[in-house]
Amino acid sequence: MKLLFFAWVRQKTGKGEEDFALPANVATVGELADHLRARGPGYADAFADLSRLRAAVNQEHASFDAPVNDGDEVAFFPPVTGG
Amino acid sequence: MKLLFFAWVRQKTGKGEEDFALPANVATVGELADHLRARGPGYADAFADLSRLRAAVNQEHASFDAPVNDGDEVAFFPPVTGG
Amino acid sequence: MKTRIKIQTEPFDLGPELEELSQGAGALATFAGHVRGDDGTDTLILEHYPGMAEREIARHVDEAARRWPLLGVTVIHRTGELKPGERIVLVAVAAGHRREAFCACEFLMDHLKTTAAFWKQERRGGETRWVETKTSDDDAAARWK
Amino acid sequence: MKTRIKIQTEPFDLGPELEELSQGAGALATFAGHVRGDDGTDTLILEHYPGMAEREIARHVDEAARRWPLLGVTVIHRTGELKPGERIVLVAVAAGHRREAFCACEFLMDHLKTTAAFWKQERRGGETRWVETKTSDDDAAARWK
Repeated sequence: MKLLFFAWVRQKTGKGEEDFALPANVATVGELADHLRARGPGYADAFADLSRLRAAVNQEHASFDAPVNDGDEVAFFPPVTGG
Repeated sequence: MKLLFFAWVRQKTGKGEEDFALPANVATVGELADHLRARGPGYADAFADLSRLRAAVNQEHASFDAPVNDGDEVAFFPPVTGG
Repeated sequence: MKTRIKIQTEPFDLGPELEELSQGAGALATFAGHVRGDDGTDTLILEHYPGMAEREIARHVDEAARRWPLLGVTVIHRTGELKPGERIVLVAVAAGHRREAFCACEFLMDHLKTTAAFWKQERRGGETRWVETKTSDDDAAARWK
Repeated sequence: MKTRIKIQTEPFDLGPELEELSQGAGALATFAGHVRGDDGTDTLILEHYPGMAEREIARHVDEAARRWPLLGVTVIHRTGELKPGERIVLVAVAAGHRREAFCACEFLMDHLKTTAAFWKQERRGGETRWVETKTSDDDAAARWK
């Protein structure tokens, strides 16, 4: 799958985009966030408080309950501030 | 005083503007309209139905009860259709 | 506040008017009205009360500026003979934020339609008739009361 | 309906965009947003999610066209580094009548603020911070529900 990080999530994780093999025990956006949090200090910081994060699956806003599959494009970012 | 007519009021009276000596017995916009109606067929037609007319005194929308004085600029016209 | 009110027979372009007004403003809301040809109208003829039309518009601009914090307003209204597709009116409002710019722009358009001293004639296949007031325009203006 | 959605780093002028969109439309309502400098911001840095940002905007344009009869919509959003006074966003809506043009324009701006995948940083005297979501923007979008 493809992981994307934007705004301060990108800054904290230190990367904007990566190819990622979905672990077998990760079935939802929330489980993916939990998994990423354990990857190291930058990720721990970025994913510390999920209430401050939003996610998209295949470029559609998605809740943390939404399912993820290998092959999906999953993005994490703060609430948007466009316009 | 100065009289001004716009839109179909101008067409029916046959003039857009005239200098006019206010008769002594005319004190309001409505009385002025009544007076003008008696001036001839074009005026009779233009002022036949006051509910279809609007007026302004000195370039401000005015009701038919509004007072008129010599020296005023009084205009008669149909409801506006700008924009 | 920068106020610019023009009644003119000449056509005008949006670019120069809007670029200047938007200088220094966070938000610019604009409305441009054009002659519609879908009802078979081939010419629209606009007449106004010189002096009073400008005063009425200026009064509505003042009222809008009392209701919302505005930075600038431009109103341009054409008169004379206009063909389908030609621009009749522009109302542009510069403000700090979008909500007040939108509100003031709609407020001004609604009042322009119902109280500014303009009258329209439509020419269609050689026949000319005066356009009558629309109840929907009165209703639109009444919602600001 | 003519739909035109562009996300770009280059500045853009209002004139050419609006003149083209207004062709054949009775009503054109537009909103342009500019970087404000009154809070001491010296640079605004915009980032977006390429692909998703365009899709979100397109979805809102479709929803607006379902709600109101529209003739055309143009949305241009800049990204990258912008200075005070520079234009960030343009939403322009062409329709037959003013009410639907205004409604759709406000609807699109409100949703652009709350759901399109853009993020802003403000740089002020050497310090850079991420702009947080405004409750007032969420409230503005919620009124269309």
